[in-house]
Amino acid sequence: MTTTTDPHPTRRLILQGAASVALLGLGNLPFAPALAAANDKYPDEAFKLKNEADAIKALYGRTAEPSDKVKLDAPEIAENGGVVPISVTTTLDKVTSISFFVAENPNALAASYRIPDGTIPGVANRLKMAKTSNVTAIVEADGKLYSATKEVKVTVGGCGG
Amino acid sequence: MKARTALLLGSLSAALVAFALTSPRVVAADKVDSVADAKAFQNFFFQKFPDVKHEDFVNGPYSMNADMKRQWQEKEEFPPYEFALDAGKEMFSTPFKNGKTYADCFPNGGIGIRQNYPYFDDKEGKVVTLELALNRCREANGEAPYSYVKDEMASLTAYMAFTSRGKLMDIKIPDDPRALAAFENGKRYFYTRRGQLNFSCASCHVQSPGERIRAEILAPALGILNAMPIYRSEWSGMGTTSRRFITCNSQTRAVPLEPQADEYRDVEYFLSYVANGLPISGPGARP
Amino acid sequence: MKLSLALAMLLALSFAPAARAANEADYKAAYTAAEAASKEAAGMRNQWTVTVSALAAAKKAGDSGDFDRAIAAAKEAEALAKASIFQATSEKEAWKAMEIR
Amino acid sequence: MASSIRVRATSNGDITEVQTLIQHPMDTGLVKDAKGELIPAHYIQELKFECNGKDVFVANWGTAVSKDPYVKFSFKGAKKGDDLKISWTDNKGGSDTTTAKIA
Repeated sequence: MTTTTDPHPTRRLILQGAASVALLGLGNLPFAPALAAANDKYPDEAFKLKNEADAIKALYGRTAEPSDKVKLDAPEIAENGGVVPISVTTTLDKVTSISFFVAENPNALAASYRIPDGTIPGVANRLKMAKTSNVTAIVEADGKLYSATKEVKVTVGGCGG
Repeated sequence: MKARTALLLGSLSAALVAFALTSPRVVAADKVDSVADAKAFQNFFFQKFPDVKHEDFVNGPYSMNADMKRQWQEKEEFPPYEFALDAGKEMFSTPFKNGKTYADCFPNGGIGIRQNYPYFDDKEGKVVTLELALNRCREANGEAPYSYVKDEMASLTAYMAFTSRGKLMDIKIPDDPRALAAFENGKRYFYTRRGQLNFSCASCHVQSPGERIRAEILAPALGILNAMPIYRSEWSGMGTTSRRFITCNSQTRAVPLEPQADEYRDVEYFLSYVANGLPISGPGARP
Repeated sequence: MKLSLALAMLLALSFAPAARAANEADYKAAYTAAEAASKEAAGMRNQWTVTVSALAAAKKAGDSGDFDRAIAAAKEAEALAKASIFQATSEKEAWKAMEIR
Repeated sequence: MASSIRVRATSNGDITEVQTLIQHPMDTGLVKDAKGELIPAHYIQELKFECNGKDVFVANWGTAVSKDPYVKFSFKGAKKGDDLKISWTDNKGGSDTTTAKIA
C-alpha cells in the first residue's frame, strides 16, 4: 500500500505548517481567541480534571448551552460499562470540535474530536463508564458551545478489575 | 401434571433422606426419545416468546430486549471479535511443524462444518466437540494442545464458526445406546441444581430468560451455543464454550470440572441437538 | 429440602466441644472430618467453592495456632460439604421435575 | 503481524464514511491485575486521519475510551481510490500507522 503524493505536497504542507504554528502561537495565550478550535496539542490538562465543568473550561475556555440541534444517541441501560456505544450528530454548521464527557467517571472528559471543515459534524464511538452517569456531548460551532445530555444507567462497572 | 410429579419427587427424596439408604435404582431408565425432547424443548420457547422469530433465539439476550439489541447491532457494525477472526484465519492457514494444517484434520478442510459439531464418535463411544477435535488435530501433528479457555482456541473456533454462519445446526444422534445415554446425561446435567446457590442451567435459561441478573439479560437456552465462541465485554476478550461452562459453574459457587469433562461434552451435545434447525451465528458479541 | 439442610448443619455443630479452650487435637479431629466430607463431595463431582475456601481457612488458622477459629472453619467446611453431598443425592431424581416435557 | 488498525472507508457520492477498530488495551491505570498490582495507564492519546494531504479527522482520547477502540465519522471531498492515512500515538510513545484505499 503506497501513499500517493499529489503534485504540490511541499507547498501545501508549508502553508498548513505556517497556519498551525500561528494558531499554536496564539493557542497558549491565556485568552485564546474565540475562533481557535481546541488547540492542536493534546489537551492533557483537560483530560486530567475530575469535574466536568472544569474540564469544559480547560478545553474550550467557556461554558456550553443546551441545544436541540445536538442529537446525542446513547443507550438507556448500558449492557456493559466497558463498552457503551455513544454517538452524536448535529445540524449546526461551521462545527470545529466535538467532545464527550461522562460526569461520574474519574475524569469527566472522555474524548475530544477536531472536525476540520469538509468533515460531517458527527461521531460514533464506544466509551467506558464507571457507573450510572450523565453523558454530555458538546459541539463547538462557529465559536459557540452547544450541548446535549442523557443519563445512561450502568450496573456493571466498566473499568475492569 | 408437572406439579404432581414435583410433589411425588419431593416426598420421594425426603423418604430417601429419612432412611439414609444408598438410593436404590428406583426408576428404570425410561426409553430416551431425543426427537420428542427436542420438539418439546423448542415448542416451550416458541410458546413462551411467541413474537421472537425462531432464528432470532440464537442471538441470546438480544432476542429478549430491544434496547440491548440496538447496542448489539451497533457493535456488530465493527465487532470486537474481528481480531480473533483474523487470527483464527491466519492460524488455520499456517502449517504445523510437520507441514500439515488444520484443514487436513477436518472434512471439507474445516470450512463450513461447525454446524455438525459436537458429534458422537462411535469408535470412542463418546461425544467429540469442536474444541476437542482441534486439540486432537494439534496433538496428532506433534503440536502442543491449546488451553480450552484461552484466546488461541477461541480464535480457531471463531474462524470455523464464521465459515458456517447461517448454516442450520445439524447434530446427529446415531442409533447407538451410548449416544442416547450421552444425550440423556447432557440433559441431566442441564437440569441438575449445583453450587451453594443451588441453581441449574435451567433455573436461569429456562425459567427466567429475558429477565435481568444484575446488569445482564438472561439468554434463552434454545440456541444458546449457536453463537459460540463469544467476545464478552465483561471479559473484554474471547470466550470458548468451555470457558462459558466453567464461569457459569463458579458463579453458582460450584467447583468447575476440568474443561472438556464428559459432563460438559454431553451438555454441549444436548444443547446443540435441541437447537437443530436454528442458524449458526458465531462468533458472537455479548455483554 | 431447606429444613433437612438446617438439621444437617445443626447436627454437625452440636458436637462442638464444651467451654474449655480448643486444642490441637480437637482441631485435627474437626479438620479430618471436614476433609473426608469434602473428598466425598468432590468424588460425587459436586464440590462447592465455599467448601474449598472454608477448608483452606481452617488449615490456615490451624497452622497459625488459632484453634478456635480453625475448628469453627472446619465445622463450617464439613457442614457445607455435607450439604453439597445431600444436594447431589437428592438431585439424582429431583432434576426430572424441572425437565421440559 | 497485521496492523493494529482495521479500517473500512466506503464512499457514496461525495461523502466517505470511515469506520475504524484499533487493537489496543486502553488501560486506565486504575485496574489491578491478578497479583493486585496496578496495571499502568496505557491508552491511545491521538488518532489522526489524513486524506489527500489534509487532516480530515483528529481524535484526542482519554482513559475512558473502550478497549479495542472504535470510531466512525464521515467527510466530504474524497473519492473512490483515494488514500486515507490513519495513525495513532499512545501515552507510552507507542504508535502505528496504516493506509487504506477508499472503496
